[in-house]
Amino acid sequence: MIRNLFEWLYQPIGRVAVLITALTLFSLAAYGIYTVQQPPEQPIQFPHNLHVKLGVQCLYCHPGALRGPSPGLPTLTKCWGCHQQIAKTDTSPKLAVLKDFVLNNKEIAWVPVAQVPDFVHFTHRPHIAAGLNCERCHGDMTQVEIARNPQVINMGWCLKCHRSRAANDPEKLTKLTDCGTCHY
Amino acid sequence: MTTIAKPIARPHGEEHEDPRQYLMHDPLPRGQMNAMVMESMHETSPIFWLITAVLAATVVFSLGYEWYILIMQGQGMAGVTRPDYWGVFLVNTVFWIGISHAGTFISAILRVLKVESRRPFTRAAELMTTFGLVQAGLSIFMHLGRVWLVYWMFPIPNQRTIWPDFHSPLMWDLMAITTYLLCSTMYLFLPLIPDLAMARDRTEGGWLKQFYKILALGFRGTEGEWKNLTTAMNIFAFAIIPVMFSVHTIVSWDFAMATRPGWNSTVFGPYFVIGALHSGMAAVAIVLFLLRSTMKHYKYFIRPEHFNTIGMLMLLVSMAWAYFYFNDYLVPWYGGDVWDKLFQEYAEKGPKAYLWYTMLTCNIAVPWLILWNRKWRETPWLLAIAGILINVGMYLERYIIIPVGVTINRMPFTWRQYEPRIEVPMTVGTFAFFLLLYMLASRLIPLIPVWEVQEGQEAHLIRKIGKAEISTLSDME
Amino acid sequence: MSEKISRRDFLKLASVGAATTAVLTGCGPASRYVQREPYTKMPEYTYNGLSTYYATTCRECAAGCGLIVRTMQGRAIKVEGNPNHPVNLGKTCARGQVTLQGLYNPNRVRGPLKHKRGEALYNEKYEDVASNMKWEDAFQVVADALKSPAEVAFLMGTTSDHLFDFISDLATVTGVPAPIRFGAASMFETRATLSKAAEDLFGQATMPFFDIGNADLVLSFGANFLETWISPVAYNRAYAKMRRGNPKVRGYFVQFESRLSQTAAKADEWIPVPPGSEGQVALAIGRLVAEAKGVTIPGVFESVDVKGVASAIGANVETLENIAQHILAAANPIAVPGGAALGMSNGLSNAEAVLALNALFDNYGKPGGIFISPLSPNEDAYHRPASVQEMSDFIGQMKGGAIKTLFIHGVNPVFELPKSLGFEAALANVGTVISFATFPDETAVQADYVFPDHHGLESWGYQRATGSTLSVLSGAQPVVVPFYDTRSTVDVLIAAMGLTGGQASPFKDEVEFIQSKLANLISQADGSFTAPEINSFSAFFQQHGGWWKTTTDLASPSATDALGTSLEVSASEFAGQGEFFFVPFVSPTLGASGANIPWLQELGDPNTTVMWNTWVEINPHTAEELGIEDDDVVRIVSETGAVEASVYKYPGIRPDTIAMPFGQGHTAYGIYAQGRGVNPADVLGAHFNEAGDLAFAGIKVKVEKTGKKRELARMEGKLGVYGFIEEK
Amino acid sequence: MSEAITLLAMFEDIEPASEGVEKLQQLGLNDDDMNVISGIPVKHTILGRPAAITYVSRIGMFGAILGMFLGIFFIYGIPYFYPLLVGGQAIFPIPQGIIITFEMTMLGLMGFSFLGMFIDSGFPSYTPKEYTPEISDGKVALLFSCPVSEQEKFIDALKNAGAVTVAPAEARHL
Amino acid sequence: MATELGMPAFTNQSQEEEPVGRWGMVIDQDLCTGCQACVAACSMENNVPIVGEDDASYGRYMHWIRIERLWENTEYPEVKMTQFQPMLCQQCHNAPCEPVCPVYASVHSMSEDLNLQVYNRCVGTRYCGNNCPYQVRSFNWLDYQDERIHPELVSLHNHANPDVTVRRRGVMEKCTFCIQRIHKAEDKAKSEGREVEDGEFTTACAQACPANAITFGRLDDPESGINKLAAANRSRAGHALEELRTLPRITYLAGGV
Repeated sequence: MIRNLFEWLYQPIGRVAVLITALTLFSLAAYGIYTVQQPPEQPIQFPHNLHVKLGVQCLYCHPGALRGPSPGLPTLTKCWGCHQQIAKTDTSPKLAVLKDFVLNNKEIAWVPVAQVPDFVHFTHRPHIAAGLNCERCHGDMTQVEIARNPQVINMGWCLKCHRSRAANDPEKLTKLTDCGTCHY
Repeated sequence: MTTIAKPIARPHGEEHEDPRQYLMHDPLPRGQMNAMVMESMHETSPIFWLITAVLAATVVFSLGYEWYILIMQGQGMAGVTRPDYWGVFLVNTVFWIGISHAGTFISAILRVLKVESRRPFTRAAELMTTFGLVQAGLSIFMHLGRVWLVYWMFPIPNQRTIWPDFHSPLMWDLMAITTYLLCSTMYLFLPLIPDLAMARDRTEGGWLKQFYKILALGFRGTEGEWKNLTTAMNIFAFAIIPVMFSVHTIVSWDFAMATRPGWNSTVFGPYFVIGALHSGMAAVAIVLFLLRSTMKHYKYFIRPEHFNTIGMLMLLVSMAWAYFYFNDYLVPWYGGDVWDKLFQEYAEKGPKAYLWYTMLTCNIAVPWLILWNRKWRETPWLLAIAGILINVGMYLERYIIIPVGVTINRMPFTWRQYEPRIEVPMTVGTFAFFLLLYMLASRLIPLIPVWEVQEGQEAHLIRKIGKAEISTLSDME
Repeated sequence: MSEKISRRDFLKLASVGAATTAVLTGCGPASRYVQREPYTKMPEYTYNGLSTYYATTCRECAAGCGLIVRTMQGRAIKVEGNPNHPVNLGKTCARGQVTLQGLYNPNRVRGPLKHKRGEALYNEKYEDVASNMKWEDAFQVVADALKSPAEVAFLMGTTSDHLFDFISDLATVTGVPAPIRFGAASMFETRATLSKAAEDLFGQATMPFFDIGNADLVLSFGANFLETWISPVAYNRAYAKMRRGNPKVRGYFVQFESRLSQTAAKADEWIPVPPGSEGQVALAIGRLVAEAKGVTIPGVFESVDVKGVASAIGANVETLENIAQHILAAANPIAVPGGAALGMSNGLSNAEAVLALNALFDNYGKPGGIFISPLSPNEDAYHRPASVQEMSDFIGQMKGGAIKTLFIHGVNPVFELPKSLGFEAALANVGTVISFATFPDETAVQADYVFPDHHGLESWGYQRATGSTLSVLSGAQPVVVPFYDTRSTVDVLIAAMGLTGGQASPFKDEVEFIQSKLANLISQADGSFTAPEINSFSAFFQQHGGWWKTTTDLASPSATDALGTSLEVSASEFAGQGEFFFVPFVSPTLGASGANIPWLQELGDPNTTVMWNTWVEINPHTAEELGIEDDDVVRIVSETGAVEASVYKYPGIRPDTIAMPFGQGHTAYGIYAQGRGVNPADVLGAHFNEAGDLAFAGIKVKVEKTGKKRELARMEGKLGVYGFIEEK
Repeated sequence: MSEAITLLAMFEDIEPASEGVEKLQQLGLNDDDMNVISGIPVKHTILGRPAAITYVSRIGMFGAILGMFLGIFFIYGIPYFYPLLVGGQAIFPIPQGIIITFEMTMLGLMGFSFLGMFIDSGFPSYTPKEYTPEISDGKVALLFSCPVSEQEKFIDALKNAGAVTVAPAEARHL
Repeated sequence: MATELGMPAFTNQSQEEEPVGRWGMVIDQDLCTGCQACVAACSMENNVPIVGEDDASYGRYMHWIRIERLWENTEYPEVKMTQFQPMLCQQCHNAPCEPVCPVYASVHSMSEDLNLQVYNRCVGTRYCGNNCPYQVRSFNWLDYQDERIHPELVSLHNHANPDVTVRRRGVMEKCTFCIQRIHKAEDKAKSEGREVEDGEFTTACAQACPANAITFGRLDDPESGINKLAAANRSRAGHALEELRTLPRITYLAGGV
């Protein structure tokens, strides 16, 4: 009886069990995906959209991008440089956090959002020099409050852009798709 | 059956008094034969389970635990080093693939050549093929430095947009071994179906019944089913032979493609294939001896005539192996490239010279001394001993080619000796795993292809049936 | 001190510096250290992900090479040579490269310590013991010691640096005895013998400078100038110049030495002479040359019996005559004495014989000849390190109890001095031993207090460079903030002097003292740079990695009668009644004090390719006679002691000689050094040559089998290098 | 014909079975309405039956071609899409291509022959079938269907031909 | 023994029809004094781990560049050592190590004409190391850089070079011609809108070598230092194991002549 093998399936309890298992697996997977998509917990809920709307350039707070591999994250002095002159700083409850940092002279341990593994040697400078603007990779900051990745950063994503941008220039293509360009 | 009693005009009856010593001429009622096979499967002594338990424990420790250590700590747990980047794990791979060649050789080539005495032990050999390949695959994975990334070697679409490199002999190897493993498994399964159906019919209830029922796929034996089955089997029998040759040739290319002294040789392909058959046939001899002496009723199915066949094949293959080895030896020796010469000198005069001499003794002297005599060939235990020695010799041959030979490269500054470390228990583990699989299989599936035996016996009996005039065997099949 | 101001004048200065050399950076004196900032709080002048480069001086040996250290986010990550530095012109030796592993060594003294003598400075898991006192108390301890100046003594390393100057000044001011400088390096370089020989011949006790670079024939009598001798990098460069500097002529190089040292391996001819016979060989060659020239044999060479010498060294006369022919053919030959040749009972006469040979070559003060090393810019006279004789006198004082407090800095005498001198025992009679050791070495273990100084890369200072044709004062600045709670010894002494109640130090801190020493240089025209005032000068000083004269001022020695005086080179005496000459030599890779650096341990010795351990070099034939195989552990027994080490069957050594590297065999000094190999100094006896240098090669030893076997870690594969047929 | 009945005739051996087949044919039973079930393969000429049609080899050929194209894609397609240079090797090598193509072809051939065997004989099927275990013990069964009205005639004929039993075949779980 | 083997054969290079590389090196064995400075410099620059005495004595040292020496004559007193030979990855154009890698971990850089070893792609078949005629590839047999296993490395890792990946177990590695420096220089040159000049930067080993035995530079620029040097010493110039036609990018100048 081939049926015997799966007899238990026809019992209601069996079906329920199957249903529960399936649901659990599905929700686990969903939760996993959800978590990796969430922006990390930051020491200060920094509203990018607000600052960008106020006309603050990305490179003002992340100047390293212009000249080196890593753009850097703003230090206390940088934030305070403006905020000590802004009346709102004293009133707004959100900015109390910042004040607290300043007064206790704690460093702001920002959590980097857009990261590559240590075996990928990424340099911002040439990308800026190539005329890419920040939102090309980091998304439109006028939309998000806390910085988040608009897409999963993986090798295929890098190569897609590299190939498309060097499509008509074989030498450039060679350079941009060379393993040694990023991995060493 | 009535016709059995008929006296038979035997083509090769003259030189033997009693035709009944040949399985094909000594038929039993089919029901009885089936019963014997089923009985041999299901009557198990406690010693059997004891041995199984021991083997299982060995596998858990030697394969499971040691491998865990190897993965966690890194390949440094093994004896590999510069310049001996490759060690015993690859020796095992080559060895087990070699073993696996016997099955295909016997059941495919002999089937194509219609060698009648193959019938009772084709399946025993095919099982060796499949289980041997399992060990080979495991050994390759043991060898990898980062085995958890092995899927990078599979040609599957991925976000990295980077695929495996088919320039690499290892990729050819992967393809070939995968093909061989899949095909030999299917080839094992096809002739098994009717026997499974038989087992199904002779089993009452229980999970075994379900097991056989599922595996037998609802086979009944209608004309159409038989036709399909035999056609598929014929296709396999012909197609798997080139695959078999290609597999070990490609394995040899892993070495022959390398720019290393002593490895970069054109004869490696056939040399490895014949080496594989050498160890394979010997292994068949051992297995047949074990089956015959342990399994109930197998003295009926496996008889001296079969050992005789195997023995002759072993002798033949041994001579062929000697020929190829001489080829592989003479050319560099005469050619006089300094590195090749050193490669040979190191094997003969180096610290591991004793391996070299043992290898030659076991691979050439032993078979040539034992197997020339029919009486000795038909002595199962003698043949089994010869088989064990030959396998030792063949293992040493691979050992000399890989860890010993790899010591010699073009940078004398780096020459070092290799000493196996964690490889030893893990090698034991693979052997235990092979035996374990085989023993468990012997409890589940008929190791004797009963229907093939019966078919053969029918063929030897029938002279005139119905409308058809049968003069030769080939018309029958 | 306020960060902001400092940064501003840094930026000002840096821009000036940037004009001269792009990468060099110097901190103004006001900001003492580069802050080791966390990722979130970067000093503005260290850019995220970009490196900052600081010029400083290598403190691994006394040569004083200029370094440029690449730092990133407050961490020193790579050492490079300073291309403008006259000593090394952008090159470094292995020890210079791995000085970072000293800086970040797992075993360092983490802070001021009071501890029981003999107690280890780290536990068995090699975790350093924590600091157990405050620096303020440490100052008080030093101050109390300084209250009775007559009863203290300062023992310092070979290097002649700002600390030496400070303590010398201290001596003149407060009446503490003058500091004694010593190091195993100088012991094996036999500097005393060299300067004594120079004194005898040139009438000037100084360091002769051998212009190998411009010579086209080099006869080296035991001088291993490619290994650890005086200034390895400079002499390596000179060697290269000698070989390939002149496209037409390739310099010829002959080495007279009892073993095939790394230097000898590069020689075109290696003449294996027994230890101590170098002097006679030199004389014999001189005589042959004179004969060949057809001039009257100078008095020096008259007494020598060429055949006797030839037979004594087991060579035939033709060999020496060929060399004489080479000399005649050469435009400017030079003979260099050094190494084991001088570490003999007759070492001084050996040296003089070789110098006399140079006199015959008539190369004094000529290119490719012998000069007198220039003094450093702010140096009054050549202060040579103490000879071992002087050290043993000093040990005598210690034994006598004349010394209540002993300050030890930059030297590890318990390890480096021969056991037979009994330094460790003498320490018992010293009331208080205060060590300024950076690393937990044997001497620090024997100290009552350890007040750790910074590592060289964390500290200010200057150092007098040897081995350069220019007069160089090499500058050092901290490239990172001190990794542990350490203090610069100068600062400690300054603070302590404030507490003595007596004469307070005129200086606020170390930097001010250094500036005072530079003051007289700021407007010297012949220097590499000048500055209007001291602050910018010392900033330049840091940026350039030192200050040096742009024109060479090598003095040519005046040796009129070098050839006239008859010179009697006696056969050297050998202490002990073993059958083998014993030649210890400084390990080319480890140097005298590199054993605690993991990567130095992992470097293969150039000749034997042995790593991580001590080996005994024995000629294969000898080994066969003794029935010794490779890796057998043998006991080397001398009159004073015995050590056990594994055998390396080394073809390149005289059958009657065995050799052993110095540098291993530590009983402390950190995870990578402790319990590794043996120290040949343990078998050396207290025998000195005429100049007071240790006759380290002047002993004979017995070789006893122990039956033990310990495999040496060698890079080479024995199968390929020595063949596999012989293999058992 | 009116409604039909399926009968199962058991024979001791092949020869009577073949006679039985002949009888049925004489009685005008269509070859498609009968089938011989045996424990070993019996050639159709022996039974005097038309050869059974099999598609296994064709399916196998189809698989072989499929595998060949897959192999060609692996060795030439992938480098075309993602070219990467390795020392001294052409991007599109011929010899390696032969190896990979060969292996994939063989894999396709055998894999599809195997599948073909399944498809063609409708495996696996666990539905009830007309069958009896004695067949695997050497008996030969003749399965045929005939009109109910004439079944006696057929039974007698087969009995004469040497059938041990002729009974209505009931479909049972194997 | 060593004599009959000799060092890798040195023959005059015949370089027609061969593609000119981009980066090259000239090593003058006459100048190499075997002082190991290059080894130390390389290890410091490239985060090469130490393996400890036991593994080192078993041949597992990770040096990317090693100083080889053999014996021409081991018979006292005519003992003669061969010239010290720094042996590092020859950056072959036809590299035997590359095609054998099943996963493109050892791959040729088309833009720099170097052999790359992509650590994160490596699965550890070790075929490349096996196939390298110069035996200059070192494999991470164990986790030599894992601070959990070697706590003493916690402080030592402060000087780890952030531009070079720290390798873990099961990965093959080798000399990269200091590709991180190449990229830095190219990036700088690009930002200034020019080509990288010869001698603008150099590898760690060449930078350290006290005797200037190692010279690194542009191979495709006929006026570059290395090309001049090789041309000036044509009679001494040769490639290691030239008979294999791997087209190495390192030219050795024979010593002692």
